[in-house]
Amino acid sequence: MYGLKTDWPAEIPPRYFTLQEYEGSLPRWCPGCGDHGVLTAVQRLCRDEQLEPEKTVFVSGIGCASRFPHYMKAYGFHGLHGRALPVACGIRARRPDLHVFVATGDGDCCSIGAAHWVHAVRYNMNMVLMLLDNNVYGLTKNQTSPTSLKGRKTNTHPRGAWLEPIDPIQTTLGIQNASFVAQTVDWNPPHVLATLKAAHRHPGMSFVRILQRCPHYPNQDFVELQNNPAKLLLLTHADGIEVDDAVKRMFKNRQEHDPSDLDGARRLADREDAVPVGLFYRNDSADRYDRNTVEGLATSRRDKIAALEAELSRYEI
Amino acid sequence: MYGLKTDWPAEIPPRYFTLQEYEGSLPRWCPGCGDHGVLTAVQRLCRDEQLEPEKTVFVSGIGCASRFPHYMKAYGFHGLHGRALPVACGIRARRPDLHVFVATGDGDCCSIGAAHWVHAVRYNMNMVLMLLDNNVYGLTKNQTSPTSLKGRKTNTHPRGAWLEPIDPIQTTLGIQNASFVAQTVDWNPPHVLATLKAAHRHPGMSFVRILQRCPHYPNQDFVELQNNPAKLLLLTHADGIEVDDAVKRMFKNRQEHDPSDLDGARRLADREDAVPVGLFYRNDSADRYDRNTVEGLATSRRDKIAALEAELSRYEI
Amino acid sequence: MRTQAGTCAEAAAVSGPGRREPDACLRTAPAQIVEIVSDSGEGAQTAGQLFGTVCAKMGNGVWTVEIIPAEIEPPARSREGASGIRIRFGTEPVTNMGNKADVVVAFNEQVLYSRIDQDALRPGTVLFIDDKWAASSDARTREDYGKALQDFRERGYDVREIPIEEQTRKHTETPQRGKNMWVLGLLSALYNRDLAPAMDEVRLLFERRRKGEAVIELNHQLIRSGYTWGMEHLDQRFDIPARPHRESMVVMNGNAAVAMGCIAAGIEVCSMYPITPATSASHYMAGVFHTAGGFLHQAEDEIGAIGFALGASYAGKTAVTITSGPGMALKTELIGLAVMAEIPIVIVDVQRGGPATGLPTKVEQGDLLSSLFGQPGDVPKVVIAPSSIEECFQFMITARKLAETFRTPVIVLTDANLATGQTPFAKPKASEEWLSPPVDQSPWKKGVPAYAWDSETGLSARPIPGQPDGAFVLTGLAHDEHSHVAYASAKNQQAMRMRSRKMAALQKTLKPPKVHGDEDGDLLVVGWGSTRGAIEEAVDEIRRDGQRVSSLHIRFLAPIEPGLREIFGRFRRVMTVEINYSDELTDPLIDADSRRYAQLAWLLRAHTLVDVDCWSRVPGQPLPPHLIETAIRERLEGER
Amino acid sequence: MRTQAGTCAEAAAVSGPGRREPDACLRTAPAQIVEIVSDSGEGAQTAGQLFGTVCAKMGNGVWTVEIIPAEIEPPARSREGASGIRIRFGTEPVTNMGNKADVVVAFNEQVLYSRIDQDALRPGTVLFIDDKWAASSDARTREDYGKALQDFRERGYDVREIPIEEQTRKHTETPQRGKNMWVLGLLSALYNRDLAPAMDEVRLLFERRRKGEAVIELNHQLIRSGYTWGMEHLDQRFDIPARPHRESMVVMNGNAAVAMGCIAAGIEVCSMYPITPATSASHYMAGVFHTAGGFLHQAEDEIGAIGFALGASYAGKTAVTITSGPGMALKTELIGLAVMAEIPIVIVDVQRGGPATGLPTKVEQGDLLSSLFGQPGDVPKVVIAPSSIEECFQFMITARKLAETFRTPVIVLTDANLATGQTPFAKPKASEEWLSPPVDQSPWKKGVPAYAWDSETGLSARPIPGQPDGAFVLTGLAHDEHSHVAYASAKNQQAMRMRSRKMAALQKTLKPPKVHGDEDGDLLVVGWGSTRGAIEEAVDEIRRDGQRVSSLHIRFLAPIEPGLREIFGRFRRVMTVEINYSDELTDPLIDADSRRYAQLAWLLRAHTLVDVDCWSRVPGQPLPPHLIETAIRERLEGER
Ligand SMILES: Cc1ncc(C[n+]2csc(CCOP(=O)(O)OP(=O)(O)O)c2C)c(N)n1
Ligand SMILES: Cc1ncc(C[n+]2csc(CCOP(=O)(O)OP(=O)(O)O)c2C)c(N)n1
Ligand code: SF4
Ligand code: SF4
Ligand SMILES: [Mg+2]
Ligand SMILES: [Mg+2]
Repeated sequence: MYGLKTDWPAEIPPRYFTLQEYEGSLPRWCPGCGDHGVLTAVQRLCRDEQLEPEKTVFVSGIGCASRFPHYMKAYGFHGLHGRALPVACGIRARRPDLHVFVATGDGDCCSIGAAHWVHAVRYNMNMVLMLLDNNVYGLTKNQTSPTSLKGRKTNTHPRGAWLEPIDPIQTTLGIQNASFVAQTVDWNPPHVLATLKAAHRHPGMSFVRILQRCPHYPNQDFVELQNNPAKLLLLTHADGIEVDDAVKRMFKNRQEHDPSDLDGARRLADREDAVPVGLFYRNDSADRYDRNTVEGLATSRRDKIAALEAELSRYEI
Repeated sequence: MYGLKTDWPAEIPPRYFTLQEYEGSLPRWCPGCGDHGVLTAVQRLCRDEQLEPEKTVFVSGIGCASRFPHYMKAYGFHGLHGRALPVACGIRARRPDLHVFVATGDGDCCSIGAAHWVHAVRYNMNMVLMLLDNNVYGLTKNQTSPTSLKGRKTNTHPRGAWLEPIDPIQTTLGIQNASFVAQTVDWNPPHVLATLKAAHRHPGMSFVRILQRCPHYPNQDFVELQNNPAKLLLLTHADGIEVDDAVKRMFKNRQEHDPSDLDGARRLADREDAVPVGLFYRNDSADRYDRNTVEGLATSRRDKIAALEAELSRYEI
Repeated sequence: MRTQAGTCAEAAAVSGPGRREPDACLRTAPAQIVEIVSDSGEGAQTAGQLFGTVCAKMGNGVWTVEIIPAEIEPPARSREGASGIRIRFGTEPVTNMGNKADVVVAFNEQVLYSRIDQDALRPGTVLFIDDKWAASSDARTREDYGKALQDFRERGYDVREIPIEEQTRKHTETPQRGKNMWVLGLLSALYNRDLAPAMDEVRLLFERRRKGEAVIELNHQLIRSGYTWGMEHLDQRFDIPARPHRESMVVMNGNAAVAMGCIAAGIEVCSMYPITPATSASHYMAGVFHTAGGFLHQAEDEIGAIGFALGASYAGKTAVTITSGPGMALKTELIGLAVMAEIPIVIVDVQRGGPATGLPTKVEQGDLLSSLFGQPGDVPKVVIAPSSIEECFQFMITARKLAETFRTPVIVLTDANLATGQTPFAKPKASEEWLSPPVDQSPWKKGVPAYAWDSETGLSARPIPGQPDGAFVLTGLAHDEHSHVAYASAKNQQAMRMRSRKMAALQKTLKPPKVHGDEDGDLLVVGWGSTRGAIEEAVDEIRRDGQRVSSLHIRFLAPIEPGLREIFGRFRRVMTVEINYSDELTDPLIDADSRRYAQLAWLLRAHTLVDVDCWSRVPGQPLPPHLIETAIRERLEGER
Repeated sequence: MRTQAGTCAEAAAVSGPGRREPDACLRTAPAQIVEIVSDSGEGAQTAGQLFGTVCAKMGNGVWTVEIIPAEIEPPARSREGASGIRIRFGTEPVTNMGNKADVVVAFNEQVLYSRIDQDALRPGTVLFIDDKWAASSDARTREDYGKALQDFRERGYDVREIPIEEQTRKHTETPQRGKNMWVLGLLSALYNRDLAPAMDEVRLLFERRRKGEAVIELNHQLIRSGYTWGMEHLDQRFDIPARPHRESMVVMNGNAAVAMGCIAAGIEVCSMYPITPATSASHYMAGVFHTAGGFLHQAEDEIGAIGFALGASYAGKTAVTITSGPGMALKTELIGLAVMAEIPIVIVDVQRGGPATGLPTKVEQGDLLSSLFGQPGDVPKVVIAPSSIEECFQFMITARKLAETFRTPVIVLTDANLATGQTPFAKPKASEEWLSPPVDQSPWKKGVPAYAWDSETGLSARPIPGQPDGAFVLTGLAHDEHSHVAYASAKNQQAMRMRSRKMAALQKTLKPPKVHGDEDGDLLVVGWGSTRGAIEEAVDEIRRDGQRVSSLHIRFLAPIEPGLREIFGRFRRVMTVEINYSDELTDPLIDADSRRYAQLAWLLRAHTLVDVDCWSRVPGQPLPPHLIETAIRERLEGER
């Protein structure tokens, strides 16, 4: 369909979107920041899926990760810290024609935005949530985040974070209507792309946690993970994230995991010896609130007036 | 030790607290409201454990359930909708001598208070959280709550709630540092008491969900549960909630469940055929933030001044 | 019958000067205030609403206001449990709940006390009270009742014991559910109303509640019974002349009017979190919004509610969020974003008693300054306040239009008084022009930035997702006209100027408000919101004595209506009357330096530099005209 | 050396009128403004702070302010990436960042452009720039550099290319980490400073950073090298006479001062959520608070942060929460509760550019009205604003005391200017009296209610959990003195009166503020917060011309300081100068009716009814004295 001659006679010229057409302003993340790679993967995804830029919306909160929308050429809503999800749900509610992506950070989503996180997962509206989890507050310069490892020294815990981190995957799996829960690592671009592709195609809220390097406030754990990929455990399954053999070979350790097995997913999330990468859980039949929110979308102006008149008449004396 | 003669010579008279000494103002809940029974159980608990009323604090948000503190004779903090937990944590932080109880509702805790819920569970500070879950917004008169059953007709969803309810037990089990997760039903007073007793004795945050009848906006499910106790499944274990045989006999169905088995706890929470009652999970060795928050508590005034002087000197020129 | 109704002469005292006497005991009165009070669940409100509707239908002016207990299921025979209704009706339109009751029907003596506590009665108020308690099997009850009756008489009420339950029991085993209808019949006799319309309304009501013919028949019987008893026993009856309407009328409360206004405005998303006293608006919408192509979202909290609404609005769908004070507090930060990023949104604040949880079911006008200034930074936005239930409807249409034209949040301040009061008004004629336009999906003009601010007015059109070539990234950071993050000093100054300028542009389209009364005089009383009816009534009363008092009501609070300084200049003194807190100069420690003013007074002082005085109270109920009157008279005395 | 430093005569032009000339090229100057700008990570700030400290130590007045890029790791050689510091120092105390720079040391030409964009230079500014770029292997860089130099000369800067990197490289392989020390040496030569104190400071600093002797020695070498080079090549050097301090001095920024003030006040809990520009205060506390018996809680969000603080306070522990605008917005509802339930708490708002996310790292004074009026309902509370870094420290002690005495929240408004500025002040003498008292656990007096409001002042003592017989249930509902939920009208009015009365009681203890300058005149300039130094400097400048201008600085915004009306009455005109938005009367559509005033002006207009004018700007940086001066002069001209 694409690559047609320019003298093609149809009225509406077929549009083919190149990678460049998804490029917004110049990314201002630090050199080596994992966000760069995710951005590229998302631009690829848009190109591969040929998402119309005007029908694609990137929503974010505040943080390094939340700068994401600025670097895409698409509609964007760079809102307030922690509030990306309600906004995204509101956008989605009455615009089923739009592709909605949410870029959020571990502070943005799991700390200040935690109530919306719980509820957006439950609403399960069709959108992709990218949790760019660098285990730290980047933008505000190195404070503890809920995913910071215990003992990590930060500006608010110079003697080390007190508590074990929250596990965004496990927490999400505990929420009703969670329908797509996956994990990937920014330093494996093909796996990021494959994961986001599956997320985009999933009908419902796809929760994708991306372990994201922050070289400016580095997380020793991620560095080790990168140096010693043996700790990564690729989840494979016919219903899982589709990756080619080249990608598979990047992972020494692989495990077959049926994404319909919630219980198994939770056990995987609990594993301390390995960092699973891939699809933990998928359920295409979970309730989807966006099926409800579109109610009455097609109501004509005439019908609206008729409804108003009917209501007024009910109160007529 | 108690019941001593009144002419006992000791300087500090031993105090024995009767049930009446925990009774605050007259409860204003509807007749038949499940909150009444929980109140009685808590007063019993205080009496049984001889908690000094002045060392006991009840914290709540807003809602019918949140009226709780008013009906106890103890210190109380009836704060804002959804904000009981941060306040309770703040109280606990520097007052390890106080017994802290939180009374909250399904809206208060799981909807508007969800972010604090997630984080207070993770902080795991020593306190008892009583989630009085009536599956509805009572005080504001019959709106859908996050735990309202799908299809339930409420004032905000007159054609029935759209979504499957959130499961407070499962969600809590998904949160890092969850250390005591139990469920009971208001209409079994001895089990409520036994559960709260175990909760009170647990070192850390005890999350107790109490299925609570709201006869004013009745939940058909609870009525059925009451009529047909066969759906209730009593969790038993040597490390679980200690109940005597009389209570045990109230439950047709019982299951041995080791509260250290998190995985099993999650499977139990997922069961649709039964409503487990008892202790899902306990972990006495989870991180406890209140071990950190007391840091420096004993610092003398002199040491405080010395510290200030040391700091000022560091900035001296 | 144990008691005798009063004599004609006594009753006449109740009615004020009657105009004609069609039958021996029938006097004409211009207006009446009737209350029915009962235990919760005895249906006083239903009977009262029906009575009010009948009066309205006949062409009377009517204002009804519900008396709602604080608890969900309060104990029977308790002051806290009083549940009921006040119906004020008269020949002229009625705009407020009025002063003391002329007639009260009480189902027991305890609930009546709650009305006494609220200062709702006066010496001479006719009190119909169920006599059943005198024969109670419980000695304590008999005693309480007896003592209370004596007390009532000492207070000067015109007490008439009547057999409400006894008569009701003749028709039903469960008088608790029938007494209200019997009382409706009694009131129909007392006020000389035809029974037919009441019968019709009852039929309608029970049909709507899906009750069968048997229930309807029973209720009809009860009404007839009350009526017959009344015609036989009442020694004084009243005629309140009505003026049949020339146009169709509707009757509803302010929350229903707001909700219907949302529908009329073509608003597509209402995003809310339950909170008294705003929730009933959402309840109403939950039932019908979808028939008008709308969707009601109950969010996880108020932050989520406005976030969702802003998302919908950004995506081109007009949206409203409805809440009350505590909810407004939570929305603070996102209101700031909406102003910064110029996202249209309508925010309805049904004000209740504050601060904090305050008096959740009661009226206050305490959110004016927080609406104007609540958000950190410079946050210009539109704030309007309807002054009647009809305006609750109309202002929603205006608000939606303003929000979109000026690309701004519009806060609509109503209150618990408007929310629960009911009054008839001309049935609006639905118009397609009121509806928001369909979402524009045509290509955006290339090169036009997302904020192409008109340098004079600050106005700009906004691209909607789906519009090719319109893509932009909305941001709450300081930004230039392309919505690019901008750190340069001049850009920040310019963007703030553009947002502020919109308010000036809107203000220039407004007309100065109209003075009620003479255009000049000794005192101008200024109000806003739900108090208009009561203020104007008080002012009219004083003007009758020839005093040079006028009033002014302000509907646009931000931008503020033009010309105020000029109007104020024509009066020797200006004061506001508000339902919020202010210090009184006569209080200890309070002087000109330490006094904290009522909220509108504050605003007007800064704006006009006129020494605007204020009289404000926070009684947790509407200000009755007579209290306002007293306050104004005191100010006038003080003048001399 | 490729370039020649300027002549003595040229340099003299830089210095202003010198007083004595100890050596040929040494001139005396009363004050200087020096900037060092570099790529991020090149250590300009460290060098500048060290230089500032040395100057302060010698007895100069000093104000340093950091230049911070918006991005975390901005690209090298970019305007956006400019990172640096301004040091203003002089014989007299220095209270603000001043006007244009006298000397700028730039590590490359691009970062210098960012200072030009910020209007930081003037014709004649001496510009030392690293000459390494002229020899860059990259043709484009060479060209950019060459063009820029020409441009700089055309702009009238006194450009001197110097071999910063070349010289540094003689001592280290990684000049990026050494250039700053070399420059410190150069500045020591330029300003005739002894090297010893700089050497000591460097040692201290690196020891604190746990660096070894080798590092220290290298840095010492670099300083010596820069110094020697300077002494050999500079044709003009300056002496800024210092006045040795008679007392011990400390030097710190406003955030450190706030944090140390918390410690001095004996505050036990600091509960926060990270937000620029407030966070550095918490960073500081995180490191040391426990040594003073305090605990720093990083909450899940700002609501949780203030909730935690309120819980701690309720339990008897004094608490503070520190945030900035967006965080204040989120705390709105709980601030209302704190007022309603009278919970002492100190809230520090380090104001930044708004609204919404705004300009997160930049200064604004935009949160005054939202602090006063942000919460729905009537929410009287104390709002104070320190006007210097020293006051940042002192006001924390005051705030804690006021919070507990008046059982109220106290909002302390500082801003990004105070937060990041550094200046020396007399070392406070720690006092046990500053500390909060120990938690009272003795039995509560039976029969005394939890809110035993003194009818005159509204004051009452509070029971603390643990006190036998003190048990009460704090509530955000309307309540009586026993903290029992109260629905009666009179109770609500009374409780509101008591809460309001506390403000009057506090106001009565305050003294009218002192006028800076004559007690009467043509114009009074009123300010609040961080602008005091700049305003007074501007006013002094104008007064030197004999103009009748004075200024007044307000520290208590609520309750407002007494006597303002009287003071204003002594001036023909009054205006405020503020860093927030206001419409200008000369703008299109803006007139007296539509104008939106600056925030303090607004407050003062309502309070005093004086036609208080305003000049305010939102440049995202402090207002330099010369801009204020121009604005004042314009107002004075307009007068005539
Ligand atoms: C209400 C509010 N509170 C705090 C902030 C300050 N703030 C900005 S980003 C951020 C955290 C960023 O961390 P994260 O979400 O993990 O994103 P990252 O920068 O690491 O990508 C904070 C606390 C804010 N902008 N708004
Ligand atoms: C900020 C805020 N939003 C909304 C409300 C109104 N409100 C009071 S209680 C409540 C919900 C009560 O439900 P739940 O927590 O389940 O308690 P229940 O009454 O059922 O015991 C709501 C929405 C409020 N008081 N404050
Ligand atoms: S601070 Fe960390 S997360 Fe932020 S841009 Fe730099 S590397 Fe990325
Ligand atoms: S409404 Fe329900 S929850 Fe509330 S008091 Fe009544 S029965 Fe209990
Ligand atoms: Mg992060
Ligand atoms: Mg509930």
